[in-house]
Amino acid sequence: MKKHWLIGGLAGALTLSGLAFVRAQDAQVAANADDPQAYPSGQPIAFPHNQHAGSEPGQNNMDCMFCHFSAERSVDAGIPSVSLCAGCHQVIPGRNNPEEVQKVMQYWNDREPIPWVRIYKISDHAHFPHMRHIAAGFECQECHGEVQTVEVINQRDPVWGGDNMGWCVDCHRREEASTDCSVCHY
Amino acid sequence: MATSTATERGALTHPDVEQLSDVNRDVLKILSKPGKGWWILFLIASAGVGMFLGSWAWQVYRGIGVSGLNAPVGWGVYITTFVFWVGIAHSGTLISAILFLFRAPWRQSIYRAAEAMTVFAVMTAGLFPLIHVGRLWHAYWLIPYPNSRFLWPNFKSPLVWDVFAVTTYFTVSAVFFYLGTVPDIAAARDGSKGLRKKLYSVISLGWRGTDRQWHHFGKAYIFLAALATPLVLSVHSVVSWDFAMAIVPGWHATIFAPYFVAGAIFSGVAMVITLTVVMRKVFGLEAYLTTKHYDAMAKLCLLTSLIVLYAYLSEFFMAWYSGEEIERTAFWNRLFGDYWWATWIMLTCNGLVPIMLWFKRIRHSIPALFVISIFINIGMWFERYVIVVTSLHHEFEPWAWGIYRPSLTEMGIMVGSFAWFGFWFLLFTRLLPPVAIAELKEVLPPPMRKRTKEAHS
Amino acid sequence: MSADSKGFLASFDYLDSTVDAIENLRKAGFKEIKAYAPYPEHHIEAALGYGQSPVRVFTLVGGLTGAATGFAFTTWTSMDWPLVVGGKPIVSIPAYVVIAFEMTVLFGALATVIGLFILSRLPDLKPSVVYDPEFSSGRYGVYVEAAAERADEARRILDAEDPAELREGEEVADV
Amino acid sequence: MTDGIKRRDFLKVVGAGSAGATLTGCSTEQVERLIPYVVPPEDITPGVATWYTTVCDGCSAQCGMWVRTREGRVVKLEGNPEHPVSGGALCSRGHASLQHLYNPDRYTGPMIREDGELRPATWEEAEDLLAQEIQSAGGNVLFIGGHMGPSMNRLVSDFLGAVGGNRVQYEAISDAPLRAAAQMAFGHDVLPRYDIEHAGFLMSFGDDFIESGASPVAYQRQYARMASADDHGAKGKFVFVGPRLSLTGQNADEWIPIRPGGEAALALGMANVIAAGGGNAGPYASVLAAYDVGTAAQMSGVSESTIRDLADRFVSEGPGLALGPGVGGHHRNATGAHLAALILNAVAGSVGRTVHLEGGPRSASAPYADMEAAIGAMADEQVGVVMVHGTNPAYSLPTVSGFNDAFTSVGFKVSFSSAPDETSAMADLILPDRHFLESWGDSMPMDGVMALRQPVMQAVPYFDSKQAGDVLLSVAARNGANLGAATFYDFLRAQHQASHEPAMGDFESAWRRTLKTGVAMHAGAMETGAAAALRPLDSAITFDAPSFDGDGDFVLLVHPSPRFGAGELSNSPWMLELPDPVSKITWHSWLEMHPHAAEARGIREGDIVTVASDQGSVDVPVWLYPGIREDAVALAMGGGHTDFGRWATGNGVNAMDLLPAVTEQPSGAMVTVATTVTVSPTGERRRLATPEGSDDQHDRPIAPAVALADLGHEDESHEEGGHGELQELQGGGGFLPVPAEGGAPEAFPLEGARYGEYATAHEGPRWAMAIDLDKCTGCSACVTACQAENNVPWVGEEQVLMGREMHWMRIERYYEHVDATEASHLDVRFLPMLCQHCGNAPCEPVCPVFATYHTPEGVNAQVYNRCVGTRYCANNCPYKVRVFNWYRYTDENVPEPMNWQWNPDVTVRTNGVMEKCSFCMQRIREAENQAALEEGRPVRDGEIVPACEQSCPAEAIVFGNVRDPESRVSQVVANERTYRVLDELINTQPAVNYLKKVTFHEVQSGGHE
Repeated sequence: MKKHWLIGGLAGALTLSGLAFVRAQDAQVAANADDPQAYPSGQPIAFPHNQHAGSEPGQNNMDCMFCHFSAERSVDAGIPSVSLCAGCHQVIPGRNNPEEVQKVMQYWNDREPIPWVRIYKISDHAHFPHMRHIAAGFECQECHGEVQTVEVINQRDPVWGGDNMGWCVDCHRREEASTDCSVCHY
Repeated sequence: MATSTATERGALTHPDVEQLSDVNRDVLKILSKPGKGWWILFLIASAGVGMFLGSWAWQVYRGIGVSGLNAPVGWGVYITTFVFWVGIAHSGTLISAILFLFRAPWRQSIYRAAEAMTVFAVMTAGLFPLIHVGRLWHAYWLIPYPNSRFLWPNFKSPLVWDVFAVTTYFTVSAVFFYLGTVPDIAAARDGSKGLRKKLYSVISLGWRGTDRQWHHFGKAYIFLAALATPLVLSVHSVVSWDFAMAIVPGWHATIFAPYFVAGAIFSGVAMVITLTVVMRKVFGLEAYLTTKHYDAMAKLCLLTSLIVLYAYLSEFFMAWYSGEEIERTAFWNRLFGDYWWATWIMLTCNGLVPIMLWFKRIRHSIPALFVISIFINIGMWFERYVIVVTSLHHEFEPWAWGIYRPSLTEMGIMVGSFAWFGFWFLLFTRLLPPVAIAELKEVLPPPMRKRTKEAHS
Repeated sequence: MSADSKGFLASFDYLDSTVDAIENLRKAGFKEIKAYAPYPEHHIEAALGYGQSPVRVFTLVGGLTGAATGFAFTTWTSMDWPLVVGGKPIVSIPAYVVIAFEMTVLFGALATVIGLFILSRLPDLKPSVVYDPEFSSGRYGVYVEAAAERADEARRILDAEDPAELREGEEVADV
Repeated sequence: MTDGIKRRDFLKVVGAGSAGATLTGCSTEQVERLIPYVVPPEDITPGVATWYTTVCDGCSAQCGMWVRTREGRVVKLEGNPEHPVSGGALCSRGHASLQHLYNPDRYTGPMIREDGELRPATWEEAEDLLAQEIQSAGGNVLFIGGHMGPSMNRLVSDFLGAVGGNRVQYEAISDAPLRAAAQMAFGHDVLPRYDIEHAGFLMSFGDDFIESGASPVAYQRQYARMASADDHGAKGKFVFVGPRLSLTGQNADEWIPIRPGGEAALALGMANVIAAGGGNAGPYASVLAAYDVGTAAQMSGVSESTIRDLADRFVSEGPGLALGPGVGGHHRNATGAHLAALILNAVAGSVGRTVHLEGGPRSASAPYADMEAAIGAMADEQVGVVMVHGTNPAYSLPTVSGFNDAFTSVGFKVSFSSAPDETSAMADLILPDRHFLESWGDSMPMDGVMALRQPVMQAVPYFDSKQAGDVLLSVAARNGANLGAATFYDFLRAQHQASHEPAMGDFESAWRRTLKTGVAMHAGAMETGAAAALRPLDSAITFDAPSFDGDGDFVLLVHPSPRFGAGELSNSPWMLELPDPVSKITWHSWLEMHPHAAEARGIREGDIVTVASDQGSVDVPVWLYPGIREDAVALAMGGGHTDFGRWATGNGVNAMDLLPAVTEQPSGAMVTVATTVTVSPTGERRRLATPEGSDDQHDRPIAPAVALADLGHEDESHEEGGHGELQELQGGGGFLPVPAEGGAPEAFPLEGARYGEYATAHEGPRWAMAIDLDKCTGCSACVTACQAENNVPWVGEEQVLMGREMHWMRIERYYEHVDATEASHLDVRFLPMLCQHCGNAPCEPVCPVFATYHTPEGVNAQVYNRCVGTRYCANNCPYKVRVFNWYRYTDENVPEPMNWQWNPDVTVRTNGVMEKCSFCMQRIREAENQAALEEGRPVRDGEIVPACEQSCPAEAIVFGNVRDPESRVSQVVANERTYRVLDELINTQPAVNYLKKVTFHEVQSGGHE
């Protein structure tokens, strides 16, 4: 009788402490994902990715790299310049919510950059060369999720692993890419 | 009745202990009333613990730079103190387990205190690796656990060996200690009432001293002792390999494992003497801690001190004989370099002072032993300081030679660690029977109704 | 305890009385005997005819498990993400011996304790009247459980060694 | 990482190029903002570095530079390989000039002094004010200018012509005497061009051409080529003549520790011997006659035999080349000494071979005499408005020169200084100039070479600066003068359009081409003309030993600092923390003194002494230096600033407090070796902030050398670090050294390790490096380059005192033979020490968490974010190249906007992390990425160039794949001089290979006498 709850207790204690460690270890990741401070949703302009990149009827089906112009030749994907936005929106007033487009043009007229809030970010000590992954034939979606289908992007919608190194390693192992630490960390 | 144990029992009769229940009376009274001396010591210790934690907190907040460490001396007072405490931890289990296996008759009265010392010393030692790392908040990476990085610690690193050795040692000696205490807690339970009684009832696990309990208890105790004995030796060997596995001149020596084990026992026994002498006075245990015990411990000190001294000399000899210039410089520098004073303190305290133990009169003078044991404790701390610092500050690359000066914070933490240790030890003396009750009775002559019965059995 | 049986608890001041009591009870064929002592007294164990304790098995199994785990774990982890350090082989057995050894001791020790607890029914926190605080101090105790018809015989045997105290009946009913 | 490793801090300001104003807000924001460009500059891609060419203005040598910018911010300076001066290299000071761009102490805008206090002003009112002040001054304008490019030079003249006034050029470090001597000897008012590279027997009479003077980088490159043993065992010889071993001196093969001012006699004595041997003394035969060997020996203190010997070898081992006293050695007869050297060259027939009058450097050579006159004029209140541009006389002039009083007595004082300095501290109006990286300009480093300077980034937004040229133009315009251009840019173009040679195609494309390549060669550049004939001596000049003021028992040698020049770079933490190439002391000042001299006076190293001359005294700690004569002490310039920014101010002592304000005749140069001093202990002591543990190798095979004679047929017993020597080191009972195939490609990884990633590693590349110690001059350019490239923080003086300096690379300096008492061979060893990337790295197995390990390419990698900080690896590193972040240096020490310099490709390390040389992993990855994008071709040899190799003026460092037998590094490593530090002793098998220094004297086994 006693021996059971005894053994049970010991086993339980072990598992619990194990979990506690894993939990603690992933705390950082969690912190980034759950802490609203880290990734606030409030963008200066309600930019609908689906409207631009979506392939549904009525959507523009634009190529990601039309705006994120440097993804295939640089480590950074690049943020479209205001002039790029204005380039189209000079003539396109915006079908669904023109007031948002007005904001864009406002920035353009004031020659002010748009202070977008950063959504996708990996730790500063990890290097992610976009162009290598594009060159290897990956779709943006494989990391960023089906961006073209969402209106408002926030961290947890797509399959994005964020700060989770395991997520990178997992793919590198699957694709038989190098898992040498110094490929990303230097 | 078997007479096999007659000799053993007669061996260490305590003259002024008439009957079994006297043991309970004398030992349990320690738990009852906190004396003035105890309170003073306890307050001092508490203050020290404050300093200890404060300094540590400051270091974590500001950065490890508040220590005096630098390049080339990346390890200093912290690692020195770590090794010191691990060393102290040794004789506890040694006296307890090894002497138990060898049936050394003088073990019973001191092993409880020695084991407690072991547990608290390992507890203290275990903190120092944490104290000395640059990023405490990542120290848990040394523990192997499944994680989202798919990363494991490097089992080739002596530091990971340390993690395993020290945690194992802490667990096993804690279990060993607790197990041995259970019957005595039961005794305390029966001798107390109220809250204490409740507490003791729980931690005595409802021990009743039935035949079956004693039967399995005895066996389990022997096996634990049998496991603990090689563990004791392995732990300090591993600690010594933190150094021996490196290529640093002055560290990279095959002699290190036995050398460190001997040193550990040496310092450990000295510390037991220091502590028990105080206990003896404060709690009036003269009846149980007799000169016989101290004589035995002193002899152990003498032996180990000779081994340690021999290790020193052979190190110097090998350095000279190797003809290897860098090795030679390293040891020449040890004796006459920037840290000559540390080396000479070490040699004096560990090599010269113990020579006095050859004399019976000194072995039988408690005050003399007390003083000598203090010297040995100091000497052994400096031994580690010499090994760590003098080796590092003059290494292969002359251009990179440097000097290390411990900072206040460092000393604060080092001194504080003694308070931290004392704090727990003092609590122990008040809460758990500091002298083994049951096992003492084992060596007392059992009460007999018919003296004649003894004969034909 | 069956309704028609009776329990006697005798406490003795002397070891030999205790041992004699036990031996006589066993001679008389009493089975349910329990002895108490303030310290491990092998005369009593001998009187009760104890053999080898099975704790050793726990120790052995625990130790072996530890050793195996130690080697397996270290080897597996280094193969899981191989990293070369100091030009050494990915799997460096000599280094792993240390880990394996420590785990042997750790598992062995824990198993031993678990074994002890299981075998000696510890912990046992529920209060029992079949006990006398003196048992942890200066006295020995003998508890015997006798069927109603043999109760007197048991009492006689215990009395013969003139116990310091002899309790019987419900007041000592072992639950 | 939550604990602050933040490489991308400044990626928040992507688009700084055009939206600079938005920067300030970002740094404090919790939310990370992405700031896009409003209009993207076509030449900038985020995440991709953009390179521009421009010209360094760290000193007057004007090296051509490549500037690396990321997201519109300058992050790194490198030499422009196409530029004849820099030849692709850059010195420490060049690198450090970047820190003055981001100097947080720069003026935030124009300032006007009102009742004693400076108040911020707008450029409008500032320029108005200046205009009317000039009006009211009525032509009494004095323009004190430093060294400037041709166009700016012209503009200033035009400006003064328009508003009325005159100018004086003042350069703290000036080659005036050489120029005067050349004028006298050959009738050309130029600095001659030394062809050091093709000299066979080089003699420097105190010219520190490696660290200071006309063109350090160019001359150092030439020297390294000349002085290093080539494959045929040929090696030029270098004899240094002077009272103190400068860095240049330490490189010499022989040292003639001559008494200060004795050079002329020695040179003439040699010339006399050579002339007697058939040399052509020309018009100087009579002069030489007065300097027979006996007289020369008696005057110079050099033995007759030595003089004869030197003279013979100057011819026989020639072509000989004699260099007169350098900018650090100007005594009262400096011109005479220079002239003597030129005569020696002429007599030995070196003029036209190693000494040329064409294509000489156009570097600083203005006489101090003009300044002296100007001071007089100011003192007599003949000046209405004084403008100071590009120079800091209040600091760099002797205190007794009276400049400060004279300057303050002027009615209206204007400073163009972009950051506070001693002169601007007294100014009434401050018009902060742009840093040269923010401005337009041009330079003519030498005849026939023209290079353009262009703004490589938007002016740093914190500082509202304006280019001086634009200010002058608009002020002139305000006073109704039209200088022919609205902006300095137009003026500049106009200048070049005017001087444009049709031969070079249409101007526009030529202009573009020049901006792209960074340099334009004019017709006839660099051609070597016929030997110019000596002209008869036309003015009374003495070759006698100069006099020294005072009756102190030491002659005071004041020389420019290899790190600070004359103090322009004193506010750069990089320079302050860079160990001085000679003394290895950081941050504070020191007095160099010979151990014997010190002993005789009971002075120990670190004692703080009072150095007193008739002009004043300073208290400074003593550093014992065997490389200085016992009758001299030396003090470097650049310390003791009183108002020069947070780091420089109050740091060290200013040697100018001791010097008299005397001009050398006839050149009018300032005399820096002018006075004697007394040295008396104050009784106080301090520890010197130096990383030096020992200057002696202690018989260890660390920096061995091999005698030239032994090359080709190396004999074990004569070779240091060889097995023969090792067995000797280890004595009878010692073990035999492990035969180490260290660095051999097949050595890594060993069989047992060929698993997973490493299965095929032995077929891939193994990165390795080769360093030729026969080329290395110890100049330390690599140290600063590494610091700039890899975000290595500085730690500050008191941390250096604790032994916590963080350089990934250091130059170890070991004395083997240094004798200040008599002419003898000299043997000082330099060893650039960086992570050796050992095949059997002791640091790796001890790390409990794999934070350091070996990559399949054989690099010893350090994963910062995995590091827990046990420091075990550093303890176990036999080379001690691992450095630890004891505090949050990168946060606490680096104020805005200095952190803009951080290299975005390298993680910024934080508190509690170990770090070390990574072989510039980021550059390896960049090259690999590039190669991969170009249809997956392998990386070509030479595509990966670590920062240290890139900036090494001596071309001593080569990096590449040792498994490729064709690679440059393999070529170099395949040399009999190749060895690996400590390898035979501990079998670490490093990937860094060194080539032993080659000496002319026989090398004692064990490394030192």
